[in-house]
Amino acid sequence: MFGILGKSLSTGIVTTKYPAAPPKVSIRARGRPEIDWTQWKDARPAAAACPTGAISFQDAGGHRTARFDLAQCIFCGLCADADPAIRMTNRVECAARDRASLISAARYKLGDDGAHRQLVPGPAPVATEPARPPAPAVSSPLESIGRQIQQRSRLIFGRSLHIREVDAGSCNGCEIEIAGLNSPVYDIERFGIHFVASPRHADMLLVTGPVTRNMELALRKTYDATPEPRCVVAVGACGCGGGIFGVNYATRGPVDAVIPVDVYVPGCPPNPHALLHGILRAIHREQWGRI
Amino acid sequence: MNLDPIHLLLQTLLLLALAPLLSGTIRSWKAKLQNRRGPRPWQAFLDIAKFLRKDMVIPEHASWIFHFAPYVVFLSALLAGLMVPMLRIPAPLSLFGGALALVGLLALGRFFLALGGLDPASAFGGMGSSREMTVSAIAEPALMLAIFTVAITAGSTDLSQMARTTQSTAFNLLNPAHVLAFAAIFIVLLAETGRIPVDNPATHLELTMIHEAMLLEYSGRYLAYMEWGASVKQLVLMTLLVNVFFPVGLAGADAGPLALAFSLAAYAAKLLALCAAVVVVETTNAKLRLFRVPDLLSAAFVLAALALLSMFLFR
Amino acid sequence: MNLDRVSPDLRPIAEDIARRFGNRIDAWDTPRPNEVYVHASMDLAAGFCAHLHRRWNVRLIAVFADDFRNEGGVFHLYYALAADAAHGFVFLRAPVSPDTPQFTSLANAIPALNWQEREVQDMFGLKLVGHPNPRRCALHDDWPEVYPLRKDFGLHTVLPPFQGERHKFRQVEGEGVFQVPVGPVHAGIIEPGHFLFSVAGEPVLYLQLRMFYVHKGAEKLFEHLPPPHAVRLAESISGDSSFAHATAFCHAIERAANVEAPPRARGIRSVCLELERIYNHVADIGAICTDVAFVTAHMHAMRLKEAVLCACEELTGSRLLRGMACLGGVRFDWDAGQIALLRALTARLRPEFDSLVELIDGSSSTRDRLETTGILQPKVARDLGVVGIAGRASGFDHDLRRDFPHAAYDQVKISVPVYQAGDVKHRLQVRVDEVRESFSIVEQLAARLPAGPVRSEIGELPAGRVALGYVEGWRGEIFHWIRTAPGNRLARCKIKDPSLQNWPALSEAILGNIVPDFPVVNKSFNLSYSGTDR
Amino acid sequence: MSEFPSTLLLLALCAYAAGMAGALVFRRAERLANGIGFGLASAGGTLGLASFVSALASGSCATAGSIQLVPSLIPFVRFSIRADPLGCFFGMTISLLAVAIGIYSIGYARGYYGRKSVGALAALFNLLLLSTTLVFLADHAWFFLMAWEIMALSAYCLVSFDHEHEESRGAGVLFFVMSHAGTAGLILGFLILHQASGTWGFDGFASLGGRLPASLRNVCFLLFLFGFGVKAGMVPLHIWLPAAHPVAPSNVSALMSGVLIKTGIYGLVRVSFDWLGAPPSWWGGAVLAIGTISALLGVLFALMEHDLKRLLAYHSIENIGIILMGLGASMMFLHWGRPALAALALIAGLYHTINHASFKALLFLGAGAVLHATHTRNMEEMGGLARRMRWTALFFLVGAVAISALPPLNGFVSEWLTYQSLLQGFGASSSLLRLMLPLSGAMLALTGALAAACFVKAFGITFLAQPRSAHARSALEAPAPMLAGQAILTAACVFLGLFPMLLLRLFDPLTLQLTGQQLSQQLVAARGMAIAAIAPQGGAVSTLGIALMLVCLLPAPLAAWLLFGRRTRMRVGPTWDCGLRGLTPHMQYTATGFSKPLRMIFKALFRPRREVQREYDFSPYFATTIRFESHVEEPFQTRIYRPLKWLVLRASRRLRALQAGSIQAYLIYIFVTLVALLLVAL
Repeated sequence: MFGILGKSLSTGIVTTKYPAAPPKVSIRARGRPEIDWTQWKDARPAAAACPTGAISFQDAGGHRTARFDLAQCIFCGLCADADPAIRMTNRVECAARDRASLISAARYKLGDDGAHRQLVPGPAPVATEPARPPAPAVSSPLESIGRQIQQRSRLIFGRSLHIREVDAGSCNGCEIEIAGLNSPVYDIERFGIHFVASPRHADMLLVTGPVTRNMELALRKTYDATPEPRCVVAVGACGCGGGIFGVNYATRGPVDAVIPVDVYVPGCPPNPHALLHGILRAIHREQWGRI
Repeated sequence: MNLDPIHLLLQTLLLLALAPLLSGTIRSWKAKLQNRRGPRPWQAFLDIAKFLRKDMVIPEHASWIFHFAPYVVFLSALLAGLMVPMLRIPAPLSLFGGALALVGLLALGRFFLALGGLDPASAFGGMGSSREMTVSAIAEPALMLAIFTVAITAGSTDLSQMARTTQSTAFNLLNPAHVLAFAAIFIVLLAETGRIPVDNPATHLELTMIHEAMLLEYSGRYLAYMEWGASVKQLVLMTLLVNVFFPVGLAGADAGPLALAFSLAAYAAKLLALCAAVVVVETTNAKLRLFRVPDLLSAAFVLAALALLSMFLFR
Repeated sequence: MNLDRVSPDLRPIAEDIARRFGNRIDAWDTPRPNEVYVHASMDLAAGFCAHLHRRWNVRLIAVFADDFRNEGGVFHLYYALAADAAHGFVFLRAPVSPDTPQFTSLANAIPALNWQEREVQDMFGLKLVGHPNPRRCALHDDWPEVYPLRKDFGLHTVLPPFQGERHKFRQVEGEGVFQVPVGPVHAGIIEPGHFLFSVAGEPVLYLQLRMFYVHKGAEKLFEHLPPPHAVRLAESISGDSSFAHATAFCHAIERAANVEAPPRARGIRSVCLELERIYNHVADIGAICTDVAFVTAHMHAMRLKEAVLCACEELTGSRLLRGMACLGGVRFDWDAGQIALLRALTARLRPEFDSLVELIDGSSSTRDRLETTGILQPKVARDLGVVGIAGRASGFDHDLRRDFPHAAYDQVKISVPVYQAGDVKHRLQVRVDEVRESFSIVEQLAARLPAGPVRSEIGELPAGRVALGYVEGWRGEIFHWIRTAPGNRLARCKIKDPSLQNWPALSEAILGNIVPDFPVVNKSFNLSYSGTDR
Repeated sequence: MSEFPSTLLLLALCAYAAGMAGALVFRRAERLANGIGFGLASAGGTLGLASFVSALASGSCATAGSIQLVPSLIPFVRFSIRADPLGCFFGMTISLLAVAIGIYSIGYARGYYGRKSVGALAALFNLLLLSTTLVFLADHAWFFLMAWEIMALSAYCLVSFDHEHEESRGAGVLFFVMSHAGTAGLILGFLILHQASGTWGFDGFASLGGRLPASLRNVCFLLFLFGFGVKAGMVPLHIWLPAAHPVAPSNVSALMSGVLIKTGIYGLVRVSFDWLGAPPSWWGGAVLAIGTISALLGVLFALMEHDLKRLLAYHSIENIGIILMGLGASMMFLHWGRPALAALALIAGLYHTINHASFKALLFLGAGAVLHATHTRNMEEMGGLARRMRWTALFFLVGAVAISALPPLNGFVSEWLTYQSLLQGFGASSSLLRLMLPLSGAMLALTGALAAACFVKAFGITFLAQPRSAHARSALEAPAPMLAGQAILTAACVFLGLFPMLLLRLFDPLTLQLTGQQLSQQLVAARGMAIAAIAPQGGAVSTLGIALMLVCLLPAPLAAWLLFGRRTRMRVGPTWDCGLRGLTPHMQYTATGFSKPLRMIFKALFRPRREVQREYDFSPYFATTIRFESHVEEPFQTRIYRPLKWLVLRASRRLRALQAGSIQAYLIYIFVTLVALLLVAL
């Protein structure tokens, strides 16, 4: 007994200071890629190197719309190997409230050889992807995603949040990092956030994975079983954008193809700091210095 | 029956306020021993407030029992708490029943908690109910026997009277009967409040749960009542332990504000010491196998029986 | 037939096969010295496997199919056998005609094949004959009649909403018996799978598993990706074994291309594999402690795991070692600073780990929970072909690192912990021993990592090659078998995670234990759902 | 006895008799027989209740004289009754049940229309009521024994009423055999008493104990303990009870469990307090020990049951045990010269008697309603009835809370009194025997907790969750008379629980008669709001206060809700199934499963045998069927009665040789007997 207490006491508190302090991420860590849009000469090699289609382009009428979708990026860095205009940073806090803000794009005039000639200024049309059918309304007649609910959840979840994690088809990578949030280093409990066993107790669903056909019903039922107000955080490249699996005969792709998503946390898998950032962003707490 | 409405109201508020704080403190201290910062002690309040604000999803197979149970669980724990002297002797509802009514009320709460677990037709709820009733069935004789030891010394089952008797004879604090009975109730406390080594309050595994398994279907307000009720129950048992066995500083019926303040300080100190004991036990032990729990509780029973025997021998 | 290419260790077996089954064998193929393919008809399989097992203690590691209709007009059925003592693999390839798409089950004799055969049936539409339980397995009962791994089935086919029947679980007869359904959405932070306990109270009478909830069509997807991208897919087969799966895949490609990774790359691969082993084992040790509510040990284990993950990030840019593996070697070389960090890591972790183990050993209440819980009898483990940690805790003495040295394992000394007790305690003990062993391997390799390049060039893959890549992941043996197609693509990639055949052992180990002990038993196996379901 | 109550009493007896006659006369007209028979039973109960309550309340019963019912034509026998306080108390109990069960039966008997003779049922029912009432009132040994036998016979007929079931016939025979073994003990006991007093009248037996030699007194006590113990169903003489009570029609089960077994308690009190007087301490110790064991074993066996009515029957054993604990403690206190404590313990025991009568009858009526709706007694085929039978569920729940001794209902009150007497008794003597008191108190706590577990199971599996069978799915609420009967008993449980102070006054003449003490003044505290332990500062309890406070505290949760969550809403969703396609009725706890942990904990007692058989064709890993069986052992059944039965059968086979059938042989037997008697007389 004393041995155990002694070890605990001698180890001391090991919890990080995040978010008051910046995340401790290795300088070598591969976080979000950054594209130097002005210097980008040709999107084709990077698009070919990208295993998930996060980097893509569309040529039309002498113009090329090059597009980078952070949601689908698995941070492998193959594009950076292929194209000097792309650089891997170690920035991991990439969570976003809406899907569109994860997509960046630019329009170029095309040269004869298929390389870019020059950047066309102004915002590029982002919605190049065919619009996904809106997520079907799930059973609850009370559900109306509006400002009221947003405010209600802000009021409610600020200081206490219960999370139900749902693996809807992930490879277990995201689960490892999510489980890491309970470790003494990240200690999510200090924010008043708990992982709970039952969706009835939950306020937030933390959903990973490309939603498989076999998990589609289970995911819907979990969402359904969660009392309002509730929010959904899609985790990982697969959860945000389908990842390397995309949509195929066995998967439905991203989480928002099945249930409405409030916050997207890209990464493959997202760093625990990124997860914390995403969860705190979902409850409007990411700016709070002190916790 | 002389009811002091102010005293009654104050103790009600104190129970409601202190109970989540106590759970939160234990959780926070446990976190510290796990090398993490952990939640703040008042987190349990925030959780309850959050649940009160949330909508509810009621399972389709549930009957009216499901709606009825949270109130019974909450109110019975609260009422039991009003029979225990917290700051002042006598307790506000001393005459409504003593130790026996307290045990009875906690059992009433448990009865409905278990029914609430069975009602939604989920195997987990039944699992929790079955285990809870089993554990409590073998915990109750030990608890009763230990209480009897004190009750016989005091010649009363009235908790206030028991505290008064213990207070009047300082010697009793070191009485072997007293010490043994205290140990027995401490073990029962661990079992009844779902602590390691009997249950794991922090578990996320539906198959190993006892208390939480019965609550799996509850949401929103009902869940808040259930959790609040559970923490009040824990506070009641801990108060029983510290104030009946160590009524140091407990104020008398005609105590002034100063004496009450002192009483509050002493009470808080004693509670925190007991919390520390619980935290140490929870930190240094693993959960027992389900069928080893009776061994632990029968140890409590034997301790209580020894307490009784020592009374017989030393008197 | 020419057995010259066969490695000397494997040759006696090959000669014995030739002697015994010679007249019934259509052809031989020996693409690599330790990989022999025997082409014969279906009806040879049972006798072939039985004989090799009896005579040479050769075990069946996988059975899988391959749609060869475009090339040869038939389906191929492969029986992969490993001869641990001879350090070689023997494959039996049998054609299945599309006109009579059926094959004979060996599951009665070799229960380990149960799910694998059914998977072949589901994915290829080859009907099982003589299987004791030939129901749907890989594709759930509510799926329409589709055979996704046939070439004429498009990867992106959009199936209509599932209207099929619900799976009918076997009912245990008897009064008062009921079922406790758990999953696919579990209470903990774990992957989805369904467990159905038949109980009459606490003791488990019967446990039925239902996997493939996270079937993501990975094997089909492999056929559509260029190999460099496929490496990234291989990393996502099972997230906790990213590097092992990716390396197994790279290994297969390298063998198909007859290219070997440079020595430095092989050393780095081994180090990474060991790092993966360490962080997973440490996490499992902690998780086993959580499941018995010994939270202190769990927290220390989580802290150690975090330290390893941070080191992984420093070494490879990814906490889970993603993006490190690549065809022909590894993607990033390590400078002196990183190697120093590696050494510092083991130096720091060793005493910490020892004190963690001491903590657990010193806690009598924890030991009491772990000992005699969830016993997997060695005989059952043998029958079910249990491999990896669970196999070693139940008396199966094998380890690909020792028996089939890959990466740089031929450079280091490895001892394999083997126990007979087969309970949770000993599965924990295997992990403890292996972590210590891994520290030593990392130290050995870090001390003498050969200089040189970390990557060999692999050009376009020749078509029509078959190759088996193998890696001992932390969970057990991982196999990737590939057949190449023209245009630098794969015609088939079969992935065999050790979990696939270990899952049924869980059902046997839990019998007679009580329900609340299931989580700790399950965690002591810690099998991959994603790796099983793919 | 003043005129008013005794007139009512006679009217009540007449009503029972008329009910019996009417039911027989109109037995062809089912509806009429039903209405007349059970209506008059209920009317008789009402009259009786009024009579007994007024006699007890006014105290007139203490001086009640003997009433000759019919002139006797046989010497030795006098058909006289005397409504003394003890008799009045038990008479009150049976009258209360007669009212409720009579009304209930009007609805219940409809189920027998066209299948069975309702007239016979009603007639037997009235006969049972009449004879049992007379057992409590009889003033003469032979009249008592006659009433006793008629009671047993009518009960036998009712137990075997569904005689087409093998189970009912077997149970009837077992009941009959055990009952007569008990009667034999009683006859022997009466013979001893007669020998000592020279009379058969009960007035001659009063306070006889002092005049008997100690050994004879002990023998007499043991004989009566055996005789009445069989009827009361105390362990180990209980085995007929769980067999007989469940198979009888439910209204009869309610009556049998409610009062029939109480005739044993009545007899025991009558014998040991009224007649044998000033008992040695071991009598009390023995009764206390038997009571404790009965209580514990009764509830443990109840826990293993999934037959709803058998479960309730086992609980009768438990409650008889609790009553005996009070009686035993009371006898000990009498020996130690503490009459006030003795009175307290006696009140505790008798209060539990009437409490048990009310809640057990209520539960049996509830079980009857469930049986009526689902056509099964097996709990594993029930479930979900709370939504289909709302009122029955509510009544059953009240009964379940009451029997689990939870505040504020009546079971709690009597157990509180029992605890108080046990605790205060610790200081009453210095003998080592006093250690028994708190220990049996602890066992009482265990019993209570196990009873709560058992009724969580009984109520939870029967009424909650999903229906487990088609019958349960299509169950309908019971007809109005059945609900009315249950409602009356529910009201009784609530009344007895919340207003014990009113009832305690009725005990005064009784305790005065048996212990010479009157306690109601001391027991009622706080201006009649609470009941107090008789010791100064000994503690008090107010069930009424608890009930009121539970209501008064309700604003606390409601305020919390209003403060935070006024705008919250509620919706109904599927039970959380972990993402499956819904839960089936097979995926919920069963009665067997619920009590499994306790079965494993008490495995030394139950010796559970469990088998899991896997059948397979080729490989054990592919089972074709899996079968599970488990059995628990009733140790008394297997260890005592089965060998006993075997011995008896063997002995009777031997003795059959004597039955030669020839007159000469019988003449020789008579001769030998005469010679032997002469020798003894000389």
